[in-house]
Amino acid sequence: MMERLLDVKSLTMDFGGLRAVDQVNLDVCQGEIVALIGPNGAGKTTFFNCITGIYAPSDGEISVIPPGKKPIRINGFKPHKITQAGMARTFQNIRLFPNMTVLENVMLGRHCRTTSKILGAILRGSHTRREEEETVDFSYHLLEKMGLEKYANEFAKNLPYGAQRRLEIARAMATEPFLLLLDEPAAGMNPQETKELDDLITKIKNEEGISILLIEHDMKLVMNISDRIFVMEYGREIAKGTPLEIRENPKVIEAYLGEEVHA
Amino acid sequence: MTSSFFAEKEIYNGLLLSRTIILQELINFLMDYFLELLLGGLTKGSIYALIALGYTMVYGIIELINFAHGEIYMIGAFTALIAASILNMLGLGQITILILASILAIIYSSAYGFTMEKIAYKPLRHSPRLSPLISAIGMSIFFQNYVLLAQTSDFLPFPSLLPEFEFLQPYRHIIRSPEIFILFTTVVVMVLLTVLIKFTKVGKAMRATAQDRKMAMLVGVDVNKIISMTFVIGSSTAAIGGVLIASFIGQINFYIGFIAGIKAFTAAVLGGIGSIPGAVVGSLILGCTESFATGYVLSDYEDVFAFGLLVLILIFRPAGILGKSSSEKV
Amino acid sequence: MLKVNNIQTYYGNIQALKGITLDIGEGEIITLIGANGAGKTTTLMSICGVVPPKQGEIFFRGTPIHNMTTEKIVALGICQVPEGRHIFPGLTVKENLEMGAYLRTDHHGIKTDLEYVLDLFPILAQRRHQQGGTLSGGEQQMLAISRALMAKPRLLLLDEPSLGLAPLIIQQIFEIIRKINSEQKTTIFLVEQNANLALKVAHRGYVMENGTITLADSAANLLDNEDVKKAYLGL
Amino acid sequence: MHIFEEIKKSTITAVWFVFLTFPIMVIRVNTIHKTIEWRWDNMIMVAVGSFALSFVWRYFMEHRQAPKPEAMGRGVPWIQNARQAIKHPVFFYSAIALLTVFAVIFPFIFSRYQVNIMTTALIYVMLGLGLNIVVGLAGLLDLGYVAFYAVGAYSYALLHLHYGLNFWICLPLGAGLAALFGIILGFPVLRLRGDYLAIVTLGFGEIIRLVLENWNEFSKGPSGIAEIPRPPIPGVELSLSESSVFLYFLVIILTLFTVFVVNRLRNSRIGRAWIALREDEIACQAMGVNKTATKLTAFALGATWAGMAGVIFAAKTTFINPASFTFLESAIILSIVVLGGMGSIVGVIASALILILLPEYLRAFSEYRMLLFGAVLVIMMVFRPQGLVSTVRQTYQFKGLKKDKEVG
Amino acid sequence: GKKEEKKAAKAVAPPIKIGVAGAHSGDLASYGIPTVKATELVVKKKNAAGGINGRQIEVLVQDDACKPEFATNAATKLIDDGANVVIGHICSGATKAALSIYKDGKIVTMSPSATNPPLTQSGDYPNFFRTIASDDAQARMEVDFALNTLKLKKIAIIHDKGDYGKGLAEFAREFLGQEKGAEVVLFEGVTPGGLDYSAIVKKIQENGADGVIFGGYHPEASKIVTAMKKKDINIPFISDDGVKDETFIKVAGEYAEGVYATGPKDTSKNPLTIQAIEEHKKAYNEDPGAFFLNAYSAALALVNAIEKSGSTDYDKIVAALRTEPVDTPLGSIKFDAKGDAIGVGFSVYQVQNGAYVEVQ
Ligand SMILES: Nc1ncnc2c1ncn2[C@@H]1O[C@H](COP(=O)(O)OP(=O)(O)OP(=O)(O)O)[C@@H](O)[C@H]1O
Ligand SMILES: Nc1ncnc2c1ncn2[C@@H]1O[C@H](COP(=O)(O)OP(=O)(O)OP(=O)(O)O)[C@@H](O)[C@H]1O
Ligand SMILES: [Mg+2]
Ligand SMILES: [Mg+2]
Repeated sequence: MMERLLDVKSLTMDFGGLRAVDQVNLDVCQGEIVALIGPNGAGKTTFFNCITGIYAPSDGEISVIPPGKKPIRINGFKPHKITQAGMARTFQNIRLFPNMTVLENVMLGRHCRTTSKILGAILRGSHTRREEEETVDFSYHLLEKMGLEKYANEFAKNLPYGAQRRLEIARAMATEPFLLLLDEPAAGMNPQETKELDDLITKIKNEEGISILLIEHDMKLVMNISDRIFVMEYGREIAKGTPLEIRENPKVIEAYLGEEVHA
Repeated sequence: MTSSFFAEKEIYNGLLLSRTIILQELINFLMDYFLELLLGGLTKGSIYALIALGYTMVYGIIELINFAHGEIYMIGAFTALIAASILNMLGLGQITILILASILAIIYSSAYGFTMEKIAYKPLRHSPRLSPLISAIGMSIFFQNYVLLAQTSDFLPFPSLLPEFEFLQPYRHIIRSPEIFILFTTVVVMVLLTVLIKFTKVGKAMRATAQDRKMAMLVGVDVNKIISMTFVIGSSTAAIGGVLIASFIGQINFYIGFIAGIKAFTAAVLGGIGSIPGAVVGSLILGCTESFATGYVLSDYEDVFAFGLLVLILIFRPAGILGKSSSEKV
Repeated sequence: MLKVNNIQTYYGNIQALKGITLDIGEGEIITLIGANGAGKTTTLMSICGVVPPKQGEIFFRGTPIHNMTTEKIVALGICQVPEGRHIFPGLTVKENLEMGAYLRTDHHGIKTDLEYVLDLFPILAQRRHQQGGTLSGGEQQMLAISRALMAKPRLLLLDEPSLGLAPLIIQQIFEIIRKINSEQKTTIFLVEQNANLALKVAHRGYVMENGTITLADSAANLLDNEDVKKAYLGL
Repeated sequence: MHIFEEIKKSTITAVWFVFLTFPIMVIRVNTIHKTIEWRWDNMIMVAVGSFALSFVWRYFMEHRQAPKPEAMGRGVPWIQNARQAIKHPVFFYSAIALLTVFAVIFPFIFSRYQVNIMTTALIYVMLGLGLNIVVGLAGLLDLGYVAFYAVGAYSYALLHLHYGLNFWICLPLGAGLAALFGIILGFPVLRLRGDYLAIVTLGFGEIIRLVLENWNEFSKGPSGIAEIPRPPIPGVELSLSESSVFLYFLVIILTLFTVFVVNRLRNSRIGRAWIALREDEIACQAMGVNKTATKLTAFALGATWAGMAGVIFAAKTTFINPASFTFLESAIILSIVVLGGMGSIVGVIASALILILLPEYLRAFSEYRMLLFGAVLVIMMVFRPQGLVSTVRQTYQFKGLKKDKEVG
Repeated sequence: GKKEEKKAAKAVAPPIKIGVAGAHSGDLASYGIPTVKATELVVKKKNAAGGINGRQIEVLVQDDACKPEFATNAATKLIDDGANVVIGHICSGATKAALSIYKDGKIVTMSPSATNPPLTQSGDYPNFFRTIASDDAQARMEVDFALNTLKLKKIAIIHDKGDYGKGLAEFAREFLGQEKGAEVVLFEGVTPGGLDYSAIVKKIQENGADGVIFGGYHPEASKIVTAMKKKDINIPFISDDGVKDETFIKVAGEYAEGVYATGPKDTSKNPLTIQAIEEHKKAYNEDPGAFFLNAYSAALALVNAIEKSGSTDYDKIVAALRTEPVDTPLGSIKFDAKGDAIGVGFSVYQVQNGAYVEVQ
């Protein structure tokens, strides 16, 4: 049995009268790629927002279990605490720091893993200097891994769309998470680029040992890389299972996939 | 020395009667005080509101704290004063003067608002958010000194143009017709503006422009025209404010806009900036707070109370009383 | 219907379009495909006058539009579903749709069209009074497309309409594209990442690379083209 | 043909301005004496003036660096050619050397008035750089910055008055007290967004001023505190002009210190967090930055500099009253930051010098001084909307991890 | 030959420079600008008559917006520009800030409007003179009038929070505290420039005051008086020099009737006053503003002192100011050792039929 990293029990989120997420259970284990799919407006992004502390969920239990450590119940935690605990995310609508350079975007991801304070910044003692150097080093290597090193000193806003998506992933990885949440990473990419993304995600899982939970509408990608799939509709979980099972599930086909993929 | 009609007198008379009546009198008396403070506060509030409405409109569309809005109000008042003086020489009646002076004030304030937008804000459409703010501060300083130099630094008496209604005479120590007139105008202007923004096509175009200018262009909105129009409407309400307030207070100088402007801006934020009813509600609350702070606590600190209230309300309602906290979708 | 003649467009000093020439006939569906950053969005923005071309000409039904302001161009009957959706976040779904019909004056027609698009996307009907900004990504995309339909344009420019949509809805969108083209005779200019689908629905296509047009052919031929297959279809 | 067009445009402008200025410029009523004066000469002046100026305006409008159209979603690349030239070491160091020499000999070649206003301007440089942390870097619009300035000034005045503390002790104390106030204000209001924060800080600034004005027992109210000593040098008696020279050098040193600190902060872990918060609050939090703590540090640090500047201000004027700490003061400091180019150190220095020295040099125009000042603010913003100097972020090179710094 | 020589000598003689500093911009401009005009009128006349001992007079105008920091800059600027004497500043605060600089530069400074008592009474500023009574003198007079003539028992003291108004109000409170038989039922400040003072007026009534002493300027005074009358509160309203201004009567109109104000002894019939006002009307086509006569007198006093002492030497001017009386619109004045004007009698006025009439 693999170790669990994230355990969500009957998570519920209401917006006024609208129940966007309704008693959803979901878990992610070590070394897994789990996908969350479902029709538009099913509540997937909202689910992400709840478990990363951007919204305070109306009900439910969320725990993260850092590998080899005790579970932490993170309901009501501020986003930065959750990131510190080891869960990082990207956004459906890209949210980079547009007027910072690409490298700085990644360096910001290091914020919660570094410690130098104001006085350190002013005096720039040996500790701070070392830390800065390490930050630059780490960030640069990360950019290399993501194939972004040639943009290092560009402003983030001037990058092509696909590169921006990859930069968001790099920034999230800079926080050294054990679980990475990706919200529609392939949106706006053409089939060729999606293929590259496919390789990248697999590489992150295999080489960095980071588990992944992703939301995606590109079924080719999802079916290719995920170990397990959860399907949501109208806030509720309607199915879960391996890609094969999901592909055949009539409920999912009717609500989401349509005939084409099946055919 | 004519001694005033003392409240004590009533209490004294009450002593001759029974205790319960004393109590009754006391309550009446306190209520009377409360009521008068409340009415005073509402009047003051509606004065703020007339200026706050323009603030909120302009903010609503280009997210600019238009610091020069108070000056537009001041220019409206000056235009009205000049017009009224000339009309007065022609021997026109009071109502005619009021109407004509108001119209001229509206025309000129709008013209100033329009020109100001073209010169100081329009070239800054694509600039960082704070640049037009500084431009607005510059405009405010410019207009103050323009009027100071072209007219005078002194206070000038402003004729009381507002009509007095006969039937209100008996209650005149509580409320007078100018105050009713101001309250009434405020409400009417608010309703008109709300209808304009909420329900008309132009209003929808204004909101669309405010939220996404480029997309508004893409659905065919003439963004420049809409923004100019907003300035014209905002300036017109300021002009109406200028005429009413000046004739209520009875004096103007080049600096009145600045003081009133800051208060009106505070009121607009208190109510939720960008919201038309919010501007009025915020203004009324601000006016009443000041009035009660003076009446029950200490007038030295009336502004401290006003700003303190602002801080308190914003802590609990970060987008003002009627403002919608636009929860950003992530 | 639309003639784009050798336009060059800049962002500051950066040249995004290096002489683009296109033409779109009345009633056609034309698709423009290309890699990220090729300049597809910029082409659409140049046509609409949002980022006016520095050089070159654009004619819409014979009228030169390259020097016109956006709202005048839109008034001629061109409408765009922009990249990034650009929903008016504070307006309700219904108001967003009404903004789409901003330039129309036939109240009756607007009403029937409103019913029509809400019928197409039932989820929008459900969310009718919700603020546009709080919709989910896909819902916003549907709203953006519906808003453009409300304008009843002669020429509809679509920038990646399938972005962020569920597979079922994508199929539906392409059905709609075909339908309004055949029934309402709306000319359509479609920019898509999903080249496969786009080429299936289009009559003709252009391929764009680095700010220039590299290929122009019928959709069927492009689908068979080896280079296209390799670069854009992911085969 | 072209010229004809231009003339037509200018004529229309002139007619419009004649109409616009007609009641205010031409008619002057005096309701005290019921007199009305018609000044037709003003009308002619306006007509001629606006006709001529509209040519100038249009000329510069056409030639100004057109604000780059921002396409949807994505921004514009930054082109900084001139910067390359400035970066050139020979140029850079000789400029620095020249500046140093100039700064050192300045008080000895110019009159005391010049030294005094230069000192004032440098105080504003400090204020500008301090506010720059809050507004420019952290993106928090603070319209009540002058409150912290007041806290600093009154700390010195009152501590001296009641406890006889001297300048050198009060300098850090004043800065510390201001920081404390920054934190006190910061706690409740930092969850407010954008302009709501602005108005609350404005209110806070007013509250501080009103308290100083009303609470006589504490602050001596509107009549202010006089006879505040200038900075002493232990064991040396200074004449008035000597002590203004001394103050000048003191302020130079403190300004350099400020520049040093702000520069270091900007390119540090904290500085990056500030900028990121400004750029996208939600993403920043999601990347593990503690929003409250980070904003509070920005607020407190900004306030510290205001406090320090306040102490020096009190020592310089030797008299303070609440009239020096009005909203207009905050507005001017904010103008310094925005005009300088948000986040840019060199820009802030330049614009502080311009905005503070300008009204002084405009003294020659006496009553038109403030009119011109207002106009200059507008014009500078219109023609340099992004500020005098646009910031450039630090760039890094990775060969052997050597850093190549670039200061904007 | 000779004639030309004389001309040359005249041209060569350096002008005497009179600095004028005060608020000429910002909200307090209306208190500063009249001083500039007064000085210019005096100087123009004097120059037309051949100047002082054959030397022309030049006026240097410096704005301080009533802010201490600008005041110090204005002061150094004036000294740099070679001012021989200074008329100003307008506000007590700015004056205090600037005085040490003038003191250091040995420049005689004469304010037409800075009323803060320590300016003269502290003895710190031997170079300072003024042509206006200090706050305490006025407050004394108001209090005496209220107690002895009007026989008031419960007095509300209101001020405008400014250094002038509040200073005066503080003294009034102090003096009333020393007297028996009357109490201060209310002591509060109103926000200057406020839009509506009905609340404070209501409070005055609520506290049962039978009289009001107001420290401040006419804009606020007229608003308060108007609000009081509109609420039928007909109790005496006593105010100060800042209110004893034609504008007050014009602005408050019928509501001004019955208001008391202290001010320099009735000068309206003084031919110099009439003349000064005429000159102003002729030159500027309007009535003079606040502190005009004080400023006019200050200019006359300084010109006189320079003329009589025959030099621009600091000590000589000071001596002349103290010993040589001069006829001014305020009367024949000279200055005491502390710098206050002797001979400026003060009286209490009341508005009657639209004009100030001396009542005591
Ligand atoms: N802040 C909010 N206020 C009100 N309703 C909201 C809010 N955020 C989301 N919703 C609603 O909740 C539902 C779920 O939205 P969510 O963004 O989670 O969908 P999603 O599954 O991510 O869809 P998509 O695939 O289109 O991105 C949607 O119908 C949306 O309209
Ligand atoms: N606002 C801008 N400022 C500067 N450069 C820009 C801007 N917008 C786009 N660009 C650049 O112009 C080029 C064309 O961009 P465009 O957005 O038109 O590409 P696209 O084909 O639509 O790509 P995508 O598939 O990512 O939408 C790209 O190199 C891009 O980086
Ligand atoms: Mg989503
Ligand atoms: Mg694109």
